[in-house]
Amino acid sequence: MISVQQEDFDVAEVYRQIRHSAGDAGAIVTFTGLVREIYDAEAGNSGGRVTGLFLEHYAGMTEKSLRAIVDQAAERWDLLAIRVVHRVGALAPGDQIVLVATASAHRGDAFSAAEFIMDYLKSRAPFWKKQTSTQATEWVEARETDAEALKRW
Amino acid sequence: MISVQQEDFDVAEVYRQIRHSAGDAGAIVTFTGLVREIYDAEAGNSGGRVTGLFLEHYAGMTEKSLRAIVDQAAERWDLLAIRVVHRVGALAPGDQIVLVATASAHRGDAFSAAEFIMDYLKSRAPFWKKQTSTQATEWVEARETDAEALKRW
Amino acid sequence: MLDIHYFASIREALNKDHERVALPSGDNSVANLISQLQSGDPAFKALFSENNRVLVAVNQTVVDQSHRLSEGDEVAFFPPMTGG
Amino acid sequence: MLDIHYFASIREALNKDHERVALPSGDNSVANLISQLQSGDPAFKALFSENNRVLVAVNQTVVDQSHRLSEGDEVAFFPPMTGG
Repeated sequence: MISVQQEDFDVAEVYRQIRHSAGDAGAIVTFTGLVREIYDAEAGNSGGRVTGLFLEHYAGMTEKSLRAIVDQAAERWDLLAIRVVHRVGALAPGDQIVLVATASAHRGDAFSAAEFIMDYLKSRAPFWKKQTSTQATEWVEARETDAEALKRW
Repeated sequence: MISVQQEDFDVAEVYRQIRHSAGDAGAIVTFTGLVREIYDAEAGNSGGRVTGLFLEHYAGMTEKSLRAIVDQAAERWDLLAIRVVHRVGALAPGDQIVLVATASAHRGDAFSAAEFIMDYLKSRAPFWKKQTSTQATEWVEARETDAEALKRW
Repeated sequence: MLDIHYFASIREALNKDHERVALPSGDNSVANLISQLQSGDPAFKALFSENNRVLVAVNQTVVDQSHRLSEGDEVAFFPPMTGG
Repeated sequence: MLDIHYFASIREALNKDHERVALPSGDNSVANLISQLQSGDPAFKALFSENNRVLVAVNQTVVDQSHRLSEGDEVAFFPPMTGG
């Protein structure tokens, strides 16, 4: 249900598993986050073209916080399946970073839960990104908009 | 970009295409709608276990209205790719009916556009469902909640 | 002439999916076309007399009953859509 | 003893990822632990004196500085998280 791993993941395989295991789902949502090459210059970041990304995490705490986020989602919406995969370690532009997949009877639950999990995961799970671009190697600053995103839930 | 077809579709293939063609996407959302076996008894419908579904459409108007919905989404959000596939004809429980896939730099755009397209497609594209259940063969009534869903956009 | 198409429960209630009728002379509104079709067919009349929502599209765009028709228009009657 | 872990930019600023320190006697709040670490290490002090957000987790849950520590706790210092 929750995996934190260096290896890449297969969206197709996760979709297939959910489709065939979630009883009578009417809606399946997958969200995939990818490493972008264009690095929006934001507060404290230098911009430039990204050449690599390193994802550090707090091994003991990561799965625990993802579990807490997923449990909250499962309590709030009627879900038939939830799957979260988050990669750590060295990544390159275009690489998949994170996958959130949800299944439900009606579409609203699957959409809301996937967005909720992504919003929380962005600023409540202990991951930190160090990015190497043509301009600099630096820690990615937390985005103001990610903190804002939590307020709607 | 928009397909209306009897044949099944492959979510994995659509994801793969979008991932490799959408320039520098940071977020890819797929929504898949499936035929449910349990048929929630709603206004005017008899309930029971679904054994089959027939999707009728207005051939000339279908792609035109899907195009209008997709164009609206493309105007409202920053999207790198949009793909809509809707099936017509005879379907069985568990079958895939509709796929909406969106790609964007940041996750909010991809999520909102996919939800918007689904909400509009539900009550603004000329599809009608006739369902055969253990109770009856009857036209699926439009859901009050689907009309409501449009109001938020 | 107008090309008229019927879909889903309306097609079944009328037992036809298509017909051609003359553009009403004088009042060329959709409302007047509906009146004429109602006087010609009790089944068509019943569609509107029940508490039933019937949508009308002209040339593949949904319109309201004040819409003005032109020679050669494609008109369609159907129930609320249930896609997705 | 407390197990203290440092992550990301904080780990780099302190040039260490882990250390063990005694549970402060008397005031066992996180705030007091921070004071003690600040007096022992100018680099640690700098982390808090800049306009820098430092988060603290105790036993893998984020807490505020009034949180009371117990013998054997795992304490972690890190910058705002940037997952996804």
